[in-house]
Amino acid sequence: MPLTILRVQKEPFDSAAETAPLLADCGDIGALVSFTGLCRDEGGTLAALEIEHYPGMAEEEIGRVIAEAYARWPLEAILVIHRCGLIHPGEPIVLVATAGRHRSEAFAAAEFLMDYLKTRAPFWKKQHGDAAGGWVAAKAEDDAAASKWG
Amino acid sequence: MPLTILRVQKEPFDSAAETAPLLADCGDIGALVSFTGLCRDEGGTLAALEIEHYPGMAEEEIGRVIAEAYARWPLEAILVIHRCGLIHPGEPIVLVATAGRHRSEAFAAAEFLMDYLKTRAPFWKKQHGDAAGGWVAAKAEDDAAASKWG
Amino acid sequence: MKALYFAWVRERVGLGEEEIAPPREVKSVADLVIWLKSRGDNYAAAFANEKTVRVALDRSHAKPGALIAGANEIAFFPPMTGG
Amino acid sequence: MKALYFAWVRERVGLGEEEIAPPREVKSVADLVIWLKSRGDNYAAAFANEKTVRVALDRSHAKPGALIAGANEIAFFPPMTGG
Repeated sequence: MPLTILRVQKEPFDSAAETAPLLADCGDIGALVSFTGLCRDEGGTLAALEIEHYPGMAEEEIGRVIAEAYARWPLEAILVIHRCGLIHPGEPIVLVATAGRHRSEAFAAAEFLMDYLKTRAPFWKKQHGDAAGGWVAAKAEDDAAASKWG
Repeated sequence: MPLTILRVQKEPFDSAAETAPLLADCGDIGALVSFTGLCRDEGGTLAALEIEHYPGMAEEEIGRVIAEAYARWPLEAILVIHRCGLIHPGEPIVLVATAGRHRSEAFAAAEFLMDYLKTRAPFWKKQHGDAAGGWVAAKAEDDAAASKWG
Repeated sequence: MKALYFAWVRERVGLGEEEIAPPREVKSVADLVIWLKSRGDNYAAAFANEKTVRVALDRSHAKPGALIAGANEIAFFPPMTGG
Repeated sequence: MKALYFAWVRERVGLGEEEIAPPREVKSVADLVIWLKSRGDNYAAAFANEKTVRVALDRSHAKPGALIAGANEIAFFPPMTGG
């Protein structure tokens, strides 16, 4: 049985500490890939990022994306943590980690999870600050990244 | 100036603690990708892995691979730690981490670094244990993975 | 059924959720959007550019042609920008 | 010049490094391999399948056709299996 950890939370997290459980039973794990998405300060113009989400659907949709990743690649563990609420520059926003026997599948699954989370998980970013302001627009490149997985 | 950390060492390392410096000056960093390669127990048949390396050339070759990654992608930081000597199942062998503004370049560079380290850095694995034994043969799939970067 | 609005759709409509009772002839998501737009300027503004508004039926992404019969919850929101 | 041997090349040759002084007509890496093989069964065994032995000249990967003139250090080893 693969290990799945999935949380949506307001609190900051420690990427390092969060991925440790994935290696707790690590006899067969040869590769651990982790991705941390962080809040940039946008050249000092961003005071904070506010992330609105759809409670319930956010967890369900991330769960569907994780199930899809398990169906595509033989993995031992997947972790997804996504924050909501107010986030300051330098703080983590999202953590995705994948563990498996080989690096190719761990890398592919981590990138797939991020591409799908970006375009399918119901979260919306609003910028607070000087120059920056308002809702962040979805990027065409994110749609392109997600569509490459077919 | 991007931050580069490069070490070849006998001692185990803590992936989590090692990647922290990459985010120390994190105003412009939106993405951190880390890859940890671990020693599998091969179904309980592996007692230990012994990694021989070419001192001097190992560091130089990893340095050339890092320089190539900086030339290909706009990154803020790259870290590579590779162990040598005796390694036991469950212990980390290699850590590669990349930090930059966007996830696509951080993912690509981390995968590129691993593919190139596998085929270019002068390290050789020998297996100690019951069924396993002798020098690990290079894999055609590793050559194929490295050649895809052109 | 319960209607939910998020991000700038929520701000334009002016509320986060409400109970709605569309008439029987409103069958698809697209029908429901037309009906909502007829309810006031705030809805008309929220759905001014219909193609940029995404929909979820009972917490799963849905297309404009999807039928709403039987759904308990419908949500409207801009393209996602999480991750 | 200094010759280094690693992994199973080292085991077959029977030593990790040595000073070598090939004759003047040995110009390329390939020439040097032929000359080394003539020095004994241990070298012949190490280079039995020449294509699987990789070479570095002064700590940079080199091809069989590379010229050895001026190099201080040459290393022979199997395909790398690190990472």
